[in-house]
Amino acid sequence: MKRVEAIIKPFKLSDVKEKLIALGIHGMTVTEVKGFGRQKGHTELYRGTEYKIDFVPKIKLEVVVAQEMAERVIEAVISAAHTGQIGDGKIFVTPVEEVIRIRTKERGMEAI
Amino acid sequence: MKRVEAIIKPFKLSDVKEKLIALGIHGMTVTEVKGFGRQKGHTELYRGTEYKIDFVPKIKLEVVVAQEMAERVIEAVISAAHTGQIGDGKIFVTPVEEVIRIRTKERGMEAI
Amino acid sequence: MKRVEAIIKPFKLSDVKEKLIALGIHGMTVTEVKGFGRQKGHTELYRGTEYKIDFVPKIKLEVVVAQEMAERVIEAVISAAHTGQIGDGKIFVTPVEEVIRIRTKERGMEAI
Amino acid sequence: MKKKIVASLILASAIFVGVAFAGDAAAPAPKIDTGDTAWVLVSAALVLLMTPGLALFYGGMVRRKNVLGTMKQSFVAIPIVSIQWVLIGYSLAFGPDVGHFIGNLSWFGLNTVGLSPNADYAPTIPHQAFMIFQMMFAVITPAVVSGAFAERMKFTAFVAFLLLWTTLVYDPIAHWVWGTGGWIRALGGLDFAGGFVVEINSGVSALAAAIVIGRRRGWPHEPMMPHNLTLMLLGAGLLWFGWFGFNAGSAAASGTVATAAFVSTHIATAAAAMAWMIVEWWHRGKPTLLGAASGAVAGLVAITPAAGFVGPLPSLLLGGVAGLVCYAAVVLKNRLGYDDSLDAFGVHGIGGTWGAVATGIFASVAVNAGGANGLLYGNPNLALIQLGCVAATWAYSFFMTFTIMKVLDAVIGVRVDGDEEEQGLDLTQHGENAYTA
Amino acid sequence: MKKKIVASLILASAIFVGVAFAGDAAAPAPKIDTGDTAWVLVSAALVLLMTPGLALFYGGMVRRKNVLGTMKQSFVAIPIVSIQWVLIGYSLAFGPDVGHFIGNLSWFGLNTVGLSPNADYAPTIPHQAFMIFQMMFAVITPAVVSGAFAERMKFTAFVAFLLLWTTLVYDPIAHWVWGTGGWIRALGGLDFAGGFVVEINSGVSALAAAIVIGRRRGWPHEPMMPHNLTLMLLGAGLLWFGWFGFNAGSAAASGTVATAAFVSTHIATAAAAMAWMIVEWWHRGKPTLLGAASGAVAGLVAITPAAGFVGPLPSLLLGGVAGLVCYAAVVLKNRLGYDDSLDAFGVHGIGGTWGAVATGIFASVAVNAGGANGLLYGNPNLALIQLGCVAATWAYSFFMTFTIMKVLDAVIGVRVDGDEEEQGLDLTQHGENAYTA
Amino acid sequence: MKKKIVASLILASAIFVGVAFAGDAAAPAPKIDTGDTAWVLVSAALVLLMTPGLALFYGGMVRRKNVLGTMKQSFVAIPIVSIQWVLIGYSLAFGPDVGHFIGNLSWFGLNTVGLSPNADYAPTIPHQAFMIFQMMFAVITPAVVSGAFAERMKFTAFVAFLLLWTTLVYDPIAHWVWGTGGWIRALGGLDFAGGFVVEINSGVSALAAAIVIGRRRGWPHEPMMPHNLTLMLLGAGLLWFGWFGFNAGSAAASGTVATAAFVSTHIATAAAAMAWMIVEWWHRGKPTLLGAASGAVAGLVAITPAAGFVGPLPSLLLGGVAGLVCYAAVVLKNRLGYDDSLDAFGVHGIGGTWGAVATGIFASVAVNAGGANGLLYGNPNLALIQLGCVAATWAYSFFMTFTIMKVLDAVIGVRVDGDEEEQGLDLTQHGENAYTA
Ligand SMILES: Nc1ncnc2c1ncn2[C@@H]1O[C@H](COP(=O)(O)OP(=O)(O)O)[C@@H](O)[C@H]1O
Ligand SMILES: Nc1ncnc2c1ncn2[C@@H]1O[C@H](COP(=O)(O)OP(=O)(O)O)[C@@H](O)[C@H]1O
Ligand SMILES: Nc1ncnc2c1ncn2[C@@H]1O[C@H](COP(=O)(O)OP(=O)(O)O)[C@@H](O)[C@H]1O
Repeated sequence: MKRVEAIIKPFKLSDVKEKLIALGIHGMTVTEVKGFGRQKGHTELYRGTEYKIDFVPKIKLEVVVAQEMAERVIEAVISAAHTGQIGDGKIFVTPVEEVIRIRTKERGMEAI
Repeated sequence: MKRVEAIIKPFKLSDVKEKLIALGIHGMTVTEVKGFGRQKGHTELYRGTEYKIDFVPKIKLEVVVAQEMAERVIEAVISAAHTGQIGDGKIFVTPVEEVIRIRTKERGMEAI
Repeated sequence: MKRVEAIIKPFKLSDVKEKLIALGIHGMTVTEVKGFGRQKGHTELYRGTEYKIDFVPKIKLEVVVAQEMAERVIEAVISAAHTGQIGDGKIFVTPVEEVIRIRTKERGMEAI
Repeated sequence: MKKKIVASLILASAIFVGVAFAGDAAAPAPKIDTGDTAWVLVSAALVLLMTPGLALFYGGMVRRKNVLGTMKQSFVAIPIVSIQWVLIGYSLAFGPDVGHFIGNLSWFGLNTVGLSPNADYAPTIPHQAFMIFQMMFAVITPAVVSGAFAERMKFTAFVAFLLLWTTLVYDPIAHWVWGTGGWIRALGGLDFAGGFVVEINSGVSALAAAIVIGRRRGWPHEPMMPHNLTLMLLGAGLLWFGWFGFNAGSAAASGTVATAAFVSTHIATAAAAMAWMIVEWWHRGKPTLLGAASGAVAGLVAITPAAGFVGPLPSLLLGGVAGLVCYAAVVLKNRLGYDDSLDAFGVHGIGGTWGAVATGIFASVAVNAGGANGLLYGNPNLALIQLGCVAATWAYSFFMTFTIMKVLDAVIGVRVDGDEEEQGLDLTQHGENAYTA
Repeated sequence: MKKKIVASLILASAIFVGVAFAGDAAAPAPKIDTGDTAWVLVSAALVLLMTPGLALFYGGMVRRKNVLGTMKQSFVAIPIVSIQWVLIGYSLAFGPDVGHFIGNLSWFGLNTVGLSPNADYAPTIPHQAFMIFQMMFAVITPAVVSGAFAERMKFTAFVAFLLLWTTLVYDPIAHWVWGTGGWIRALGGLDFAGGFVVEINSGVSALAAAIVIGRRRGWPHEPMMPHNLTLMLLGAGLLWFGWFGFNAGSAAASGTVATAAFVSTHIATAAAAMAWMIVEWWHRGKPTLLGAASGAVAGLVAITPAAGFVGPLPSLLLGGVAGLVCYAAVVLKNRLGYDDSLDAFGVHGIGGTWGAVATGIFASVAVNAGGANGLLYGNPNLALIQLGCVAATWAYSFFMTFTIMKVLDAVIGVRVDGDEEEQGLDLTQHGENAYTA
Repeated sequence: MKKKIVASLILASAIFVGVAFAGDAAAPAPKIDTGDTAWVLVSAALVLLMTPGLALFYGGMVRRKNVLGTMKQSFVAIPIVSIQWVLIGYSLAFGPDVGHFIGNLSWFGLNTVGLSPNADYAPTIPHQAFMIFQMMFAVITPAVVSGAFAERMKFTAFVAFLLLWTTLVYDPIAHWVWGTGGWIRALGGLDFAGGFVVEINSGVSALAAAIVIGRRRGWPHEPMMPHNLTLMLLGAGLLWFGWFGFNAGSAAASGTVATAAFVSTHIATAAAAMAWMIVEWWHRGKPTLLGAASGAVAGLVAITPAAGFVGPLPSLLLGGVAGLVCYAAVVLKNRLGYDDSLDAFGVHGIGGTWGAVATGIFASVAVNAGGANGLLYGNPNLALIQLGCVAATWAYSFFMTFTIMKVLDAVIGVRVDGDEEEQGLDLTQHGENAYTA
C-alpha cells in the first residue's frame, strides 16, 4: 500500500476532495501546514515597518491506497490542484506496510 | 524501526496516551487533523441555511518504535481507541530508516 | 529520495530554516504539533487547582531531499536546533518513492 | 404545526392589542428629574450589557466545543426573561402585595405601569424607567445560575428552567426584599442592589442545580481548561463596568447615595481582586489572570447588598474578605465533589452570603440615611435580621431549584446524552461551530 | 508626492484657522439642562461604540482571511464620515433648508454651530451636543451598508463610496426626515431614531450595492461559515447596548420620552430575538446563537422609527413580527440569488421597512404628545404617510446607490481581482493578518 | 508564612475599623446637581472600562505566549492602584498642598473625603465622585507605561514598579497640575484631562523603562507580529468610547464645557486616524487596520490636554498633526534602537507632548471661560508656559522612572530570564495558557 501525500493550496481542497471521491476513495486525512518554497511569501505591515513572512498556508492531504490506485490518485490530485502558478504544491509517495481499522481490527486492504 | 501512526477520535487521546505509557513508550507526537471517511460529517446552520460539513476533527498520533514493539503499540492503540462506532480511525505502519536525537546526536534505537 | 522529518522546539524554526536555505534546500513544510517525551510538560492553574499538562508545543519540519543530501540536512538541523536541553527533539528519516510537482508534473529529483 | 403557530400568533396579537394601552395613558408627571432619569437609564443599559459580558466571561472558561452553548444560556435569558417580566414578572415582583410573599397579577402586561413616577419605588423618574432597570436584574440572575450546569444541559430543558425559575424563584424573592409589603423589606433586612435577590439566590440555586444534573464526564480527573482567557477577561471587564449601573443605579436616583454605592463597589472589587491574587500566589506559587478576574467578580458580588450603605474603608475590608472566602470555596469544591462548572455557587453563593452578613456589620446611616446602622455602629439587631434573611433565602432557593430541576429531569430530561456531551453543545444543541479553522 | 501633501496640509491649515472660531464664540446659554445634556452625551458615546460593535459583529461572520478588511470598512467610517460631517455633512443635513430637499452650506465647518442650544432641534442642550449625537448616526449608516459587499470590495473604492454615499444619499435623507423644512418632516412622517434615515436607507442601498458588485466566488455552493461567532456575539451585545443611546438618545433630552423609547427598544428586541429563534427552531430543528443575535438586531432595527412613539405591548408585537419577516427575508435571499454577504438588506432593509409601517399603526400620542396617533388609534392617515415615505426612501436609496456603485465601477473598479479575493482582503488590501498561529 | 499573613490581616482590619468612618459622616450637601453627578459617575465608569480596553488593545498586539501577562499588567493596575489611591494616593495628589509639589497625608484613607462637594475641585457633585473619577486616571496611567516593557518584565517587579511609580511619579505630577497649590496649576499651565499627568508622563516613563529593561530577544530582526488584531480593534473601540468619559468627564460637570470637550475629542481622534492612515498608505502602499486604530489612539492622546479649551476646527488640525507625528515617532523607533514594545512612548509621549504644546496655541476663552487664550488668539505667554511645563514633566518622569527601574533591577531584577522569555510570560509568570487548542 502507498501513502499519497499532497501539499496543495488551501482553496483547492474541496475540488481535490471531490475528484478523489469520484475515484472511489473513501477516506483521507487533512492537516493545516505552512509551506516554504519557490512561491514567495508576502510582506506584512506592523506600525509602519515591513516584515517578510516566508511561510505560506498550505493544506497537506494524506490518502493511503492500494499500490495500483496510487497513480490514479496522483492524476486526480494534479488535475484538481493545478493552477499553473508557482506554489501549486507537491505530491510525495511513500510506502505503507500495514493498515488497521481500529473499529473492526481488519488489516490491509480491507481496512482502507 | 517503525512509525505507527494512528488517526483517532480526539477524546480518546488521553486513554491512548496512558496505555502507551504503560507499555513503556517514552515519546510520541500529536497533530490536530481533519478526517474524511465513512463517518459522516454534520450539518451546520447559518442564518436559516444548512451546510454540510464533511470533515470531522481527529487526532493523529505518531510513535516511532523498534520493529518488535510495533505490534504491541498497535494492540494498545486499538484497545484504548476502540468504541465500535464508525469513525474510530485507522492505524498506518510505515518504515523508518533512521532516528536521531538532536540533543545527544544518538542514533537508532538509542535515540527513541 | 528521503524525507527528513524533524521535531524541534518552536523558537528554533527560523534558525533551522536559515541553515537549510544555506544548504541549498528550496522547500520545506512545517506543522504545529504537540510532543510528549522526556521533557516534562508543565502545570497550569485553574481557580486554585493545578493541572498537569503533558504535551508541549513542538514544530514538525519535513524536507524531502535526494538520498545524498539527507545526511547534510540532518547535520544542519542538529546544529541549528541543538540547545543541549531535554526536549531538543528528534529527527526521523523515512523513504520516499516518488515526488511530483503539481504545477509541472515533473517527477523525481526534478520535482524537489 | 404551522397552523397552530399562526393561530397562536393571532391570538397573542389580539391580547396584546387589547391590553396594550392602559399603561401608555399616564401623562408625564411634573416631578421627574432629568439627572436622576438619565442616571437610571444609563444604569439600565449598563446592567443589560452585563449579560453579554457574562456570556463572554463564562464562554471563555468552557471548552471550545461548548462555547456557543454556554453563551447562549446567558444570551437567551435576555429575550425570554424580558418577555416574562413584561407579561407577569414585574407584577409578581413589584405589584400589589399578596401575603408579604408575592405581588398579584394586576400589573399584567405592564398595566398601569406608565411614565409618571411610582412614589413607592422611585419618586423622581418614570415608573417604566424603574421597571426596565429591574428587568435587567431578572435577566442576569438565571444567566448566573447557568454556570453551574455549563457544558451538559439540554437546551430545551434550559428554556423551561428559565421560565419556571424566574417565575417561581426570582420573582418571589425580589418581592420579599424590594416589593412594597415584602416580608424582608418589612422586617428591615437590607439589600441595596441584590445580595439576596441576585447573588445568594443564583449561587445557592447553582449548587442545587449542579447536584441534580451531576458531574461532567471526566470531571475532575480530566483537566477542563478554559479555552480562551481573553474572552474571560473581556467579560470580567464588562461585568465590572456594568456593575456600576447595577449597584449605583440601585439608588434609583443620581446624587450622594449613588456616589457612595459607586465608590464602595469599586473599592470592594479592587480589594477582592487583590486578596484572591495574593492568596493564590501564596497557595499555588503563581498569581493568575483568571484569579484576579475571579476575585474582582467575588468583590462585585459581595458588595452588592452593602453598596449604598457602607463607607470606603469598610468596603475595602468587605472586599478583601470576599476574595479570601470565595477562593476557599472554589478550592473546596473539588473536595466536596459536586461539579459547579464555573463556580456560580463558590463566587455568587458564598460571596453573596458574606456580603449580606457584612451589610449587617458595616452599614451606617451616615452613608445613607435610608439604611440602618450595623453591628459596628452598635446595632446587633441588623446583623441578626440579615442572618435570618440569609437562611430563608438559602432554604427557599435551594429547595425550589432542586425541585424544579428534579421535575424537569423527570419530564424532559435535563442532561444531553453522552455522545452529545462528547461532541459538545455547540454542534448538538445549536448546529453551529464557534470557530472555523 | 511629498511636496503635494505638505502643500495641501498648509492650505488646509490656513482654511481651518480662518473659519475656525466663529462657532466657538457662542456663550453658554442659560437654558441648558445638565440632566438632558448628560443623557445626550452618554447617548452619543453609546452610538459611537456601535460602530466598533458592528465591526466585530460583521468581522465575526466573515471568513478568517477577510476579518480585518471587513472590520476596517466599518471602523474607517468613523474618521471619514466624521470629518465629512464637520466640514459639510451637518450643514447639508440640518442646515437651513433648500427646497425641502437638503440643507445649504452655511454651516460649513460647523460655522455658527456653537455651545448654546438650537431651539429647533434640541432646546435644552448645547447645539454641538446635538450635532455630535447626529454625527454618530451618519457614521454607522454606511458601515451597515458594507455588510452587503463584504469579502470582495476594493478598499480604495470603499473610501470613495463612503464619501459619495454619505454626501449624496445619507445627508439628503436625513434632511428630509429631521431637518427643519425637510419634506418628510413637513408631511408629518414619523421617524423617531432613523428607521428611514438609517435602516431603510442602509438596507436598500445594501441591496443595490450587492447587485452591482456581484456574488462572491463560490457563493452559494461553497459554505462560507462565520469564522468566529464569539466576536459576532460580542458585537451583537455592544449593538444592543449602544442602541439604547441611538433610540432613547433621540429624545434629545432625558425624561419620559427617552424612557418610553428605551423601554420599547428593549421589548421589541427581546421579542424579535425570541421570534427568530422560534421560527428557526421550527424550520431547521435547532435554535442557533447567530439566529438569536440576528433576531435581536432585527428587533433593534424595526423599533428604531417607532421607539419614542409606541407603548410596551405594541413594541412586543412589532418586535415579534420583525423577527419573523427578517428571518424570511434572509432565507429567501438564497432563492433570489443576490449575494448580500451579511444580510444588510434582509435585516435592515426589511426590518426598517416593517418598523416604519408599524409606526404608522402603533404610534400613540399618549406615549409622546409630540408624535401622532396611528391606525390602531383611529388615524389611518399616518399609515398612508409612512407608506409614501417608505416608497420614496426606497426609490431614492436604491437609485442613488446603484448609480454611485456603477460609476465607481466604471472609474476605478469596485471589486478586487480573483486572486486577491482568494487570498483575502486582509493581506491584499491591508498587508495584515488577523491572527498569527 | 501563614501566621504572618493572618497577623497582618488582623492588624490591617484594626486600622481600617479605626479610621474608617470619619469620611462617611459628611451629610449630603444641598448644592449637588443630579445631572452633573450622573455625568461624572458615568464618566468614571467609562474611564474604568478603558483599562480592560487597554489590556485588550495591548494583548492583541503581543505574541500568543505573552497575551495574559500583558493583559495582567494592565488589569492588575486596577486593584493595586485603586487601593493605593484610597489609602494615600488621593491625599498625595489632591490633599492640602506641601510646597506646591505634593499633597500631604491628611486625607489618608479618604479621611474627610465625604459625600458633600469639595468646592475647589467640583462644586456640584459629591467629593467622592470627584475622587473616584480621578482614581481611574491613576489606574490607567501605569498600565499605559507597561506597553514599553511588554513581553519581558517579571511580574513581581511589575507589582513593585506599580506601587513605586504611582506614589513617586504619578501622584506628584497630578498634584502639580490639578491639586490646589500645585505649581503648574499656579503658573497657569493648562491640562484639561491629563496631557501632562497621564500622557506625557506615561509616554516618557515608557521610554525610560524600555531603555533600562533592554530589547526583547530577537528584536528587531525577528518579526514579532500581533497575535490577534481583532482584540486590538476591540480594545481601540473601548478606548475611544471610554475616552469620552476621560476628557468630557474632566469638566467635572455636565453642560457646555463637557460638550466642547466631547466634540473636540471626537474630531481630533477622527483626524488623527485619518492622517495616520493616509501617511502609512503613502509610505508603505497599504492602509492597515492597526494603523487606523493607532492613529485614533494618537488623536485621543493629543487632544487630552486641550479637550475642553479648543473648538472643533482647531481640533481637526491638532488631531491631524498628531497622527503624522506619532506615525513618524513609531517608525523612527526602529532606527533609534530602543525596544518600546507597544509604542507607549511613540504614541503617548510624542502625542501628549504635541497636545500640550497645541493647547498653548489653540486654547480659547470663547470655548471655556475658565481656560485661557493661546498663541493663535494673541497670547504667546500660554505657549511658553506650556513648553516649560512640558520640559519639567519630561525631566521628572524620565529621571524618576529611570531611577525606579534601575533600583528595582538591582534589588529584584526587572527581567525574566532567557528561558522564561522564550516560553512566554503566560506560563512562566502566571501558570496559564490563553488558548487551548
Ligand atoms: N523539498 C520539499 N520538502 C517538503 N515540502 C516541500 C518541498 N518543496 C516544496 N515543498 C512544499 O511544497 C510547497 C510548494 O512548493 P513551491 O516551491 O512553493 O512551489 P511549486 O510546488 O510550484 O514548486 C511548499 O510551500 C512546501 O510546503
Ligand atoms: N484511506 C485513508 N487514508 C488516510 N486517512 C484515512 C483513510 N481512510 C480513513 N482515514 C482517516 O480515518 C478516519 C476514520 O475513518 P472512517 O472511514 O470515518 O471510519 P472507520 O475508521 O471506522 O473506518 C477518517 O476520518 C480519516 O481521517
Ligand atoms: N518515539 C517517538 N515517536 C514520535 N515522536 C517522538 C518520540 N520520542 C520523542 N518524540 C518527539 O520528540 C520530542 C522531544 O522528545 P523528548 O523525549 O522530550 O526529548 P529529547 O528529544 O531530548 O529526547 C517529543 O516532544 C515528541 O514530540
